[in-house]
Amino acid sequence: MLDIILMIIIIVSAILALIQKDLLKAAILTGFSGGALAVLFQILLAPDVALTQAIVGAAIVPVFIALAVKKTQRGDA
Amino acid sequence: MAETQLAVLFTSIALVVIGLYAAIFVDNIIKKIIGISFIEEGANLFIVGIGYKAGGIVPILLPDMDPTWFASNASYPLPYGLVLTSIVIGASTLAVMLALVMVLYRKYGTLSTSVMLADTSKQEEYDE
Amino acid sequence: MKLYDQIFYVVKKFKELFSPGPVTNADVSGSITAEIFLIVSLVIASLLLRHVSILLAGLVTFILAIVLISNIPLIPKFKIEQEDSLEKMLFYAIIVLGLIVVFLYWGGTLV
Amino acid sequence: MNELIPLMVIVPMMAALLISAFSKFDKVIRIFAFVVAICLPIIPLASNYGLHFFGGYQPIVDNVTNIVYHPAITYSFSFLQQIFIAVIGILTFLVVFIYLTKYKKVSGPYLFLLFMGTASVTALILTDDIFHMFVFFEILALAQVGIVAASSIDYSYEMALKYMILGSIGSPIMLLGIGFLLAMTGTVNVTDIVAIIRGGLLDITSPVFLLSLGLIFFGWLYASGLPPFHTIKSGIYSKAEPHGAALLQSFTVISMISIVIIMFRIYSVLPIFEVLIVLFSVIAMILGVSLALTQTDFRRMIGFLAVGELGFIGLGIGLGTQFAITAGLFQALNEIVITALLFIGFGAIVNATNEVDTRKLGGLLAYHPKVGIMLLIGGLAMAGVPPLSGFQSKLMLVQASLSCGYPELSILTIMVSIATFVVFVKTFYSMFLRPKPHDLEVVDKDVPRAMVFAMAVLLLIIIAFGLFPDIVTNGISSYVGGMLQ
Repeated sequence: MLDIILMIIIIVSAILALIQKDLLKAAILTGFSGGALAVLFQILLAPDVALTQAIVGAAIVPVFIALAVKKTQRGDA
Repeated sequence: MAETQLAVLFTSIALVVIGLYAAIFVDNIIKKIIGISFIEEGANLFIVGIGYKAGGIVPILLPDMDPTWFASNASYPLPYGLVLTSIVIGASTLAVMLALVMVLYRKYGTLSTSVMLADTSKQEEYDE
Repeated sequence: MKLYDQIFYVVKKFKELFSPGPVTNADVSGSITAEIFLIVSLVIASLLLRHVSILLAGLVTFILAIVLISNIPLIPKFKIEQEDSLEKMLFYAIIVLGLIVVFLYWGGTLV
Repeated sequence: MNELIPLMVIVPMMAALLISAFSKFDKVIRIFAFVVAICLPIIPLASNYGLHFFGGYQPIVDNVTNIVYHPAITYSFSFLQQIFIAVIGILTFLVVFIYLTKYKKVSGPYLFLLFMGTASVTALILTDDIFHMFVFFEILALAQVGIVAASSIDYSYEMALKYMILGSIGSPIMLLGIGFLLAMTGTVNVTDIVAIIRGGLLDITSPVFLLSLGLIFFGWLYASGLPPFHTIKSGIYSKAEPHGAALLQSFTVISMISIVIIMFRIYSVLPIFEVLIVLFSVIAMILGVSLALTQTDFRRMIGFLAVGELGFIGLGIGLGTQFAITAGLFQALNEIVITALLFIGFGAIVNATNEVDTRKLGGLLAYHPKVGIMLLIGGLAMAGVPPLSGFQSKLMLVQASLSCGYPELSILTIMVSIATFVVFVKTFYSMFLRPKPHDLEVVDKDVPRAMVFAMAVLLLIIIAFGLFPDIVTNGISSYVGGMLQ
């Protein structure tokens, strides 16, 4: 049951990230999607992939995007 | 538990489709890049889904396990190894793209793709 | 006389294609070569359909020749579609991806 | 001496890492880069043919079914790989040499990108593992983007970002295709996949197999710059520094042939595979040459010509007979050398005049006669004039398409060659022969010696291949014969 919930979280947060007006919120929602994907990898019996994805998808990618947003502009214009 | 695998494949294809949609139709360049990262995540999830064995165990051979029992119950580890590489490549590609965006923002002052990445061949063709 | 007018019109169109800047003989003759080359090569390439069906090849070649010749100048129209903006490149890339997948899924076992 | 096989990849890669780490010591990395660049063409020529298994995992024979499995990443090295790696080594040496002599202060990251690109194409052509291919395909894309972005030409960042975005759509699609293939066969080793398909263990008419072909094919289109990616490919050539562009086009050609050889081995059981390749090659030839005819920027023009020439390679491979594939691969080898010569030669002109618009140039033959003559011979070789190397490979292609029963394709091939000739003569006339415009100032009267030297070396290779094609075609032909069995 947990896996289905995770998949729903992944897809919904992906869609929400793309319809945000605020790019910082979009970055955080990308992190949500990546983190849920990491937990899903753990359920799919791939602990090593889950560790990497947890670092990359839930921390590095949102931080990169947030940095880029900070250096450019926050609103979606 | 074969439904899990089916649901995983469905999710991965949904991620790819969402990403492709964002890459074509969204004008903001950072959102476009976020969409591209979703395509990569979808492809990774698909490959992990291939290796998954319903009701199996994690593919780590402990000393007290019988190898034949392990071979018939563990999930297939080759795709997992591939995905590790693929995740790291995706992150580095994303970093390079965002760096280029930051440089270009200083020049154009906007994140709109239709301004930033428009046709440049006419401007440079004959400047007096 | 009508065809002559049309060819004259083609040369005028090429002037717009190269603006701003001077238009030399070499540029215009190059563009006319490109025009003729495009028409002839597309028609010859469509002849390859005879390996599928001879009737289809004849029909397609005939229609293609008429459509192409009656629509000169082609190169300015053609060049607008091949420009450097990301939107057009992405659009064509995704269209081609769709076409390949559809072509293979439904036609893969026929050939 | 099979230990030399992995060294072909390891040496440029280690050199790249060391150079970027110690980029503060200018004098030392200058000498180091030069020495490594000299080693690159020597290693493949000194090595013996054979296989190399990473980690020493030998192939396992299944006693019940008598099928051989390859657990290790395998590199196979034979005549085809040898000649291509040697040519790319020579080209890298020339490019690094031009770069080192051009600038007073060398940049470590730029040399890193050049060596990294060379390492990844070497790995691409050596590997027998479809995922290994994907990894180096991605590294190659990053290196190409870096080479483009490092140039000081206007709008180079924009072009690099466009290439990167298109690439990050193309490569996950290719990864999905590899995933489909992995799901069906359970292995990523090409030899094993081919054995499974030949053994009838796989339903080749199943939609999954067909879809995997479609997705990998799309990735290949991106890697090789065939339509719909011809505009971006010609764009990045025109936005890179001339010596960088000479190396970029060789990366494109080698990644094209190495991926298509792997695809051919897996998918040649499907007749539609060859139809697809011929279709896209014909479109590439027509579009590339007809767009090259209308360009006024000569770097962009050569970019489109290079894309058009790629169509010839694809045509040879799509026809699918031993003679045709040999012709296609020989054409690939010639194209690497000829296009590199043209890019370096036109780069010398940019160096001397700071002008890229053919309408503003003229009368350069009086200033740079050596460059002019060498460019003329290079252009004639690209158009296929005897006795140069382009003639030999194009003649082989025409014969191959005639003997396969497609006279239309041979007519098209000849027409495209003639149009290429027109493009080249038009540009040569407006740059070198017509009277010099009054407002044109020839800034720097000297062409760098290194560029003239590089062009002379490439010209020697062109003439040698043109006069004695047998030294290459015999070896390639026997490789192709082994592949088709």
